[in-house]
Amino acid sequence: AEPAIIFDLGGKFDKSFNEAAFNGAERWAQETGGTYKELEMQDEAQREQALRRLAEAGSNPVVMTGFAFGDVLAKVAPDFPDTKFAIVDMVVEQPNVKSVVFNEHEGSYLVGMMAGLASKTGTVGFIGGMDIPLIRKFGCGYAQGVKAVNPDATVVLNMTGTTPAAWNDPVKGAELAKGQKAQGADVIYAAAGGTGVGVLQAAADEGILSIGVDSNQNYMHPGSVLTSMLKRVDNAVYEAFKEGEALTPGINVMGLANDGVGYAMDENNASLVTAEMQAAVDAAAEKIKSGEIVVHDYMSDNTCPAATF
Amino acid sequence: MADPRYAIELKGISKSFGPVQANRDIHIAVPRGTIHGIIGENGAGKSTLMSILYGFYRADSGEIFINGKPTAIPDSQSAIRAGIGMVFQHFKLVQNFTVLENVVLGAEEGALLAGSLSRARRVLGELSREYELDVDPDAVIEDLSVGHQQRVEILKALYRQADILILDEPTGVLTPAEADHLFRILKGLRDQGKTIILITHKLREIMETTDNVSVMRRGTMVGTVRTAETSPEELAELMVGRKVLLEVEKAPALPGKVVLKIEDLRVRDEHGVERLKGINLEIRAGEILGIAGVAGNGQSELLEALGGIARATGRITMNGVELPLSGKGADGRARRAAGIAHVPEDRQALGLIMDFTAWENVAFGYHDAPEYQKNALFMDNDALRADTERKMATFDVRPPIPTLAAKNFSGGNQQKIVVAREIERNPDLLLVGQPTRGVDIGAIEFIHKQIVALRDQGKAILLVSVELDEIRSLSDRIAVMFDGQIMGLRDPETTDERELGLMMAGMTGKGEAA
Amino acid sequence: MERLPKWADVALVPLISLLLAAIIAALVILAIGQDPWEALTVMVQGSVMNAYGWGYTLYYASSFMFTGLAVTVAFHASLFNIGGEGQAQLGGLGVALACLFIPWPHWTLALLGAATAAALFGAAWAAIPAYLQARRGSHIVITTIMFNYIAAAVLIFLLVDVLRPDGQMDPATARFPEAAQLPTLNEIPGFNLIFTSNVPANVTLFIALGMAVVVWLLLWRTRLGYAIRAFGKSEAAARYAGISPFAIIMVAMLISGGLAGMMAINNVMGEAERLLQNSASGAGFIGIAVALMGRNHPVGVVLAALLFGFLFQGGAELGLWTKIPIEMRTVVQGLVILFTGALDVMVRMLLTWIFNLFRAGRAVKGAA
Amino acid sequence: MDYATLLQLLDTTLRLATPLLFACLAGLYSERAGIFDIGLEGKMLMAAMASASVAFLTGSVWVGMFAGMAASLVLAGIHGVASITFRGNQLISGVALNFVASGITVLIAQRLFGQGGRTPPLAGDARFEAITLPLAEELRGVPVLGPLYAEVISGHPLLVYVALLMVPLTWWVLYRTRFGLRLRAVGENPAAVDTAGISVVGLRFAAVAITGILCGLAGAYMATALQAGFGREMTAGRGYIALAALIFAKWRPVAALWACLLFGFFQALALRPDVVEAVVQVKVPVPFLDALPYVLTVLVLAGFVGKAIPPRAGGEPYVKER
Ligand SMILES: Nc1ncnc2c1ncn2[C@@H]1O[C@H](COP(=O)(O)OP(=O)(O)OP(=O)(O)O)[C@@H](O)[C@H]1O
Ligand SMILES: Nc1ncnc2c1ncn2[C@@H]1O[C@H](COP(=O)(O)OP(=O)(O)OP(=O)(O)O)[C@@H](O)[C@H]1O
Ligand SMILES: [Mg+2]
Ligand SMILES: [Mg+2]
Repeated sequence: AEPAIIFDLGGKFDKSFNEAAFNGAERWAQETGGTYKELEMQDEAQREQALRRLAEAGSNPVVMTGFAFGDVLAKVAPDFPDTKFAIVDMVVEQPNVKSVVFNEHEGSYLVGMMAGLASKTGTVGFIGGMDIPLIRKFGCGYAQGVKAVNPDATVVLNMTGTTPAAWNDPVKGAELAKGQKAQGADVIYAAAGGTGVGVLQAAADEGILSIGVDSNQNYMHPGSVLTSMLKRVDNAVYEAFKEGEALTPGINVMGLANDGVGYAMDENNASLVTAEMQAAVDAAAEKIKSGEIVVHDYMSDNTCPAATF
Repeated sequence: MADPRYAIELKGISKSFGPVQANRDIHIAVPRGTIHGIIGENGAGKSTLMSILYGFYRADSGEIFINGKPTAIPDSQSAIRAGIGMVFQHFKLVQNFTVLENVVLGAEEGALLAGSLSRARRVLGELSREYELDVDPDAVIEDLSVGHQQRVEILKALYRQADILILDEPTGVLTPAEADHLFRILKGLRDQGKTIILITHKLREIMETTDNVSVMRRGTMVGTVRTAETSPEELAELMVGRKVLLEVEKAPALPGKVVLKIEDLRVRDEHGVERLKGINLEIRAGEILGIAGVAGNGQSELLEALGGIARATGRITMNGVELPLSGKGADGRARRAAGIAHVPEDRQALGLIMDFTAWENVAFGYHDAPEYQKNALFMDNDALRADTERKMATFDVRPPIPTLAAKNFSGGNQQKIVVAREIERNPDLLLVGQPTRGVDIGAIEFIHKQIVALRDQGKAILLVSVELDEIRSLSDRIAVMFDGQIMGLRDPETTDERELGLMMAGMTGKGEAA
Repeated sequence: MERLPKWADVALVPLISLLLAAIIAALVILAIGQDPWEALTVMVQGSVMNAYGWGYTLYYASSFMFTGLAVTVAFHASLFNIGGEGQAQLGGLGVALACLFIPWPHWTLALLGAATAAALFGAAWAAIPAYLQARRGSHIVITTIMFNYIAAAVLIFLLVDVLRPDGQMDPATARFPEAAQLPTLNEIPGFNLIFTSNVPANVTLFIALGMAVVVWLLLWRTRLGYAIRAFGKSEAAARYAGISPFAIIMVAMLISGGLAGMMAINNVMGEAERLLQNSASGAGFIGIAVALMGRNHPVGVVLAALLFGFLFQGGAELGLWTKIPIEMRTVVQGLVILFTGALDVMVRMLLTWIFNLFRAGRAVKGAA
Repeated sequence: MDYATLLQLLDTTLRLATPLLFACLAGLYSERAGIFDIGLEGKMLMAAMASASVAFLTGSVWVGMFAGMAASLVLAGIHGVASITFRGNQLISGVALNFVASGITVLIAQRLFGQGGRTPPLAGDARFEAITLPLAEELRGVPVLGPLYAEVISGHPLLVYVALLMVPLTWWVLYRTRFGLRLRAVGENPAAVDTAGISVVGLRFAAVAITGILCGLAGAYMATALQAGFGREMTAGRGYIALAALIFAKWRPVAALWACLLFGFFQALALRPDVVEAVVQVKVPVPFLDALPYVLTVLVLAGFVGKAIPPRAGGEPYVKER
């Protein structure tokens, strides 16, 4: 059967999280010549209908991006025992559900190091989307990375909001970025979905550096985006589509070790990242893979050694 | 070709609104430099005629000549250009503008205001001196008295260099002193060569101010006379026409105890103007007390205060119990509970819900009456419809269809529905305003009979009407109202139309000013 | 110019308005390079050609019946309640509190309790704008719009900071206990023969239909309804009749808010089974279109709610199976409101003109 | 809160107040002429979409801006026809057009760019760039005022200054020109205008057109200056806040400036809950900050903060009578 994907609020062209998922699906389509159904959420209350409708219409597997589907999927999955589901960013324990979660703290640690190394002011910023433990996990990993290269650095942390609207509020993102710049920040990491577009734009306008998230966002403002924390949602979707109806249920953790997270280098940021910086970051990546460095996961105990939220 | 001595000449003007012919083949000629009065009953078509002259309405047929030249007046702009100014009964002023701004509005020169305003200030100064029209040009309209607002309207017209000034019932809202001042101004204007058309119901004003007077009746022009050669009596007769004086058969009244006692009743309108200035009256069981007067002299306020619609001060006592005049218990519902029924003057705006069916309207004001309830929850619409059918039969409402919307009945039949509803309640006191306005002769007779029958059952009736005939033939006692006060009480047997007419115009029956 | 016959005014005017809206919508679809006919086919297929589609169409229709009736009751008192959205969200809060904090033994009791709470909360949210209108003359349209925004803020605060269970990331309450969950149509004996899979339409549908009857009885059979309608037609006349404007404004808005609030038993209790942010999903606004389309009569409202249920479900299908974005239904909704609510004079003039053409034609034939 | 933070807040305030100010003045013209317009939101949205789309396609922000004004004018025209020509319900017409705009902007943007109802990001000449006012850097050293000038006053896109200039201009038009006098009159008493021989319909259409143009500027600013592109529902209720500001300002232009700055300041505060927390020493939930303009408006409407009396003929279609 045709696979299907549901994008969360923010839409598949958010240049970030959902777009990564979209790219994975496209890659699958191009490689296999297959077709798939897709749906963008507009509204909290539609999630259940979207899931049901796709399952009802025979799509299999049905992949969805975003923790917010968790509750609804737990309710819907049992109604369609013959359909396989995959959810990104949330664990749903059902016999026909594959849950893909990422070690975002590891990737964030790496770009945090990069930010610490690139900063001239010793102050760097973090702008999260919706204030939830998942996003604090990004911020906490980032702060640890910054502190690892510059223990005296200041990390300014802001969240865009407390509701899903925070994923798609570029105005607020831009204003927060300008606020952080006024506080001295010269590198800002946006982990905020579509809101990040505003952060990156503001950073470019203000002449400071930014760090993208999820997808490779370096191209958006060449010479201004220091790097992007890659969260390979595309791989997760691609894999799920490729497995097709034979999708293996269970929890799948994607970290540095299995290329689930990383940072982006390309011609757009080549001039911003020195060889030494890259060497330092790569070395840290190896140590994380080997377990020599353990980056604290905020979600494990809801605390952060390097930052207070 | 028309005669150039006339500032205005109208030839064969006709205008109808649907089935209503408001003006029928009107001819009138107004010599330049005169004050020309127009009188006529309510609805005679005076305002319609003037609105045609000012370009507000277009005549169905007929010609207009201004200073002898045929002139088309399709809109107000053309009227202004032809030198016509109009002061409407309801002023057309912007309340929160200054006098200056109101005067300049529409007569600005150039896109910027500064020049216009300073010119207007200068011209206004000149006009004020010339015509005794002093108003502060920087005063805001809403702070001005009605009389001053009216002067602003006149100034507006003069500023536009109007040679012809139309005033529609200008004194309806003025105090006598203000009215006197207005007439001095008008005479001044005439002496400067302006032509003035004055519409009024008050014979005294016609007699004192005008040079000629035209009388309208039911859409036609009855005649034009020189004021100096006529008398109030003659005008009243022309105006009212030789209508059949309805003979209402009624036995002599047998007045009983006092049902309603009114003491020092006062009402202010929303602008704070006192419209009822201390009314004292007693109405007895078994009598009809008629209130005569020209519309707008406080009769409506009296009915509304008694009916619980308007807030009032003073004291009213119904069958020995004082009724509150404001606050809780001062509403139509409480008055009905106290035994007061009310046929309002304006049946369409107050007495009926025009979109409701006849049977719904029969419950209007009485929708919580026990006999219209099926149980604690629901109204008994079947009973209501049956009751309506019965009332429609009794009162000969045509067509007798309870489910027809009120708006689809003719005016007379609408009135019958209201009268039926209120009379059949068997109230101790019936307030009736203009019971036969716009009602045909047959229905008038019927409604009159019903009112008399109610009286004969020993009920008290307060009748307000602008129709003198009606007042005279129905009432057992007549009170004449003028300017919010009772001018006096008369016995219909001993008074005559002339005396009442003079009292209605603000003079005592002896011919002196009040 | 002759008047329109009553049947034309009641039935034809809304139909023509609808037709005009549909024509413009079709043009819009054409303009974005899609096929209107295909769009219609997809909408019909997905919403009324199978039980599954009906399950959704009826679910949406139930919500719209409540909000449509809410607007209707206010309209009859000549009050324009744009606050249905906020009132419905507050109703959702009432439902959530009732379901979460009271241990209901059975869903029937839970339904009764939750419906009461929903109505009370919705009414309370309408009470302030009503009071401000009645006593201080604050325009109810503006205040209800403001209260929609304030409601959204209040709910975000409560969902994020107060009602969200520990460890949950999305701003929503916990799921309601089993005993507070309503049977859906596929769980009701008899209906489960038609609705074989899980559909969101639930017992609330019958409550909505019941409320339509109640509103009809209220408006046309009770003293209160009589007073509301009289006041709505003419405030001056209502005063003459001794009907208190203050009381009518308050009562009509409380009923209206209560009805809007009761919508929450459909979407919050019947479907989501927890309170989400923005739970009303615009149904409060659709209520305006439904009431206008339904000519402010409960029967019309029920029919219009079905129509909008179809539009809503069909619109969702459009988003799924065609390249026409789901926003198409917002456009249609706007067009329907525009033609039925603001351009009704134009539609009527158009119809009158056509009628007169007809009459003239007949007269000519008669003469010949 | 230190001075730098304050300047930062004021800087944000000015940026966020600009679309409110355009929309608020837009509403002012319409409502002063007696036509209520709750469709400001829809017109802004429409203009945002049109300006961003055209700016992207032509590469010129100026062409984009005019396209935005034209799109907004189309909606204004429909509102005019419905409420002036056909004497329809102005409130319902406004509500309806907001719905239409909300949907159709996404449809068009999706059709043009296929990016989920967004336009591609704008860059370079397709966007209004910040302008540094003369001497901004030189004066930065002057205590207190220097940073104020350099940080808050200077460094905004052109439209911010246009919006500010619209305030005295509107005041002047309203109170110093013939058009303004007639406009104010027609909103207070159309009969007075009519009997003075001026066309009520013409005046009202002119006012509605100005509303369209100003909403067009508001939307163009949102999409091509404040942000770099159009996104669905990007005006996010600003049209309603502008309406609230208009009531707050009691329909007066200079007061409108202050009201919009106040509401812009609230929006700026809502962006910086950390600052609020630092100042008031308690954690204020962001939703409360978000709701502040609406609560204030209700208080104004209720007459607790001075009575707001709308133009007397507002909302009523003009029917000729004597
Ligand atoms: N716009 C209108 N539509 C329908 N009928 C109208 C209209 N204006 C006036 N009429 C009718 O035309 C007739 C003449 O009315 P008009 O106002 O000219 O009388 P009037 O002499 O000025 O009366 P009044 O002394 O009461 O002012 C009345 O029957 C009135 O009801
Ligand atoms: N607004 C209306 N809508 C529908 N029909 C109406 C309306 N007004 C009047 N009619 C119809 O036109 C007929 C004539 O009405 P009109 O008021 O002119 O009667 P009339 O001759 O003045 O009678 P009456 O002397 O009783 O007032 C009425 O009997 C009624 O059927
Ligand atoms: Mg008159
Ligand atoms: Mg009649």
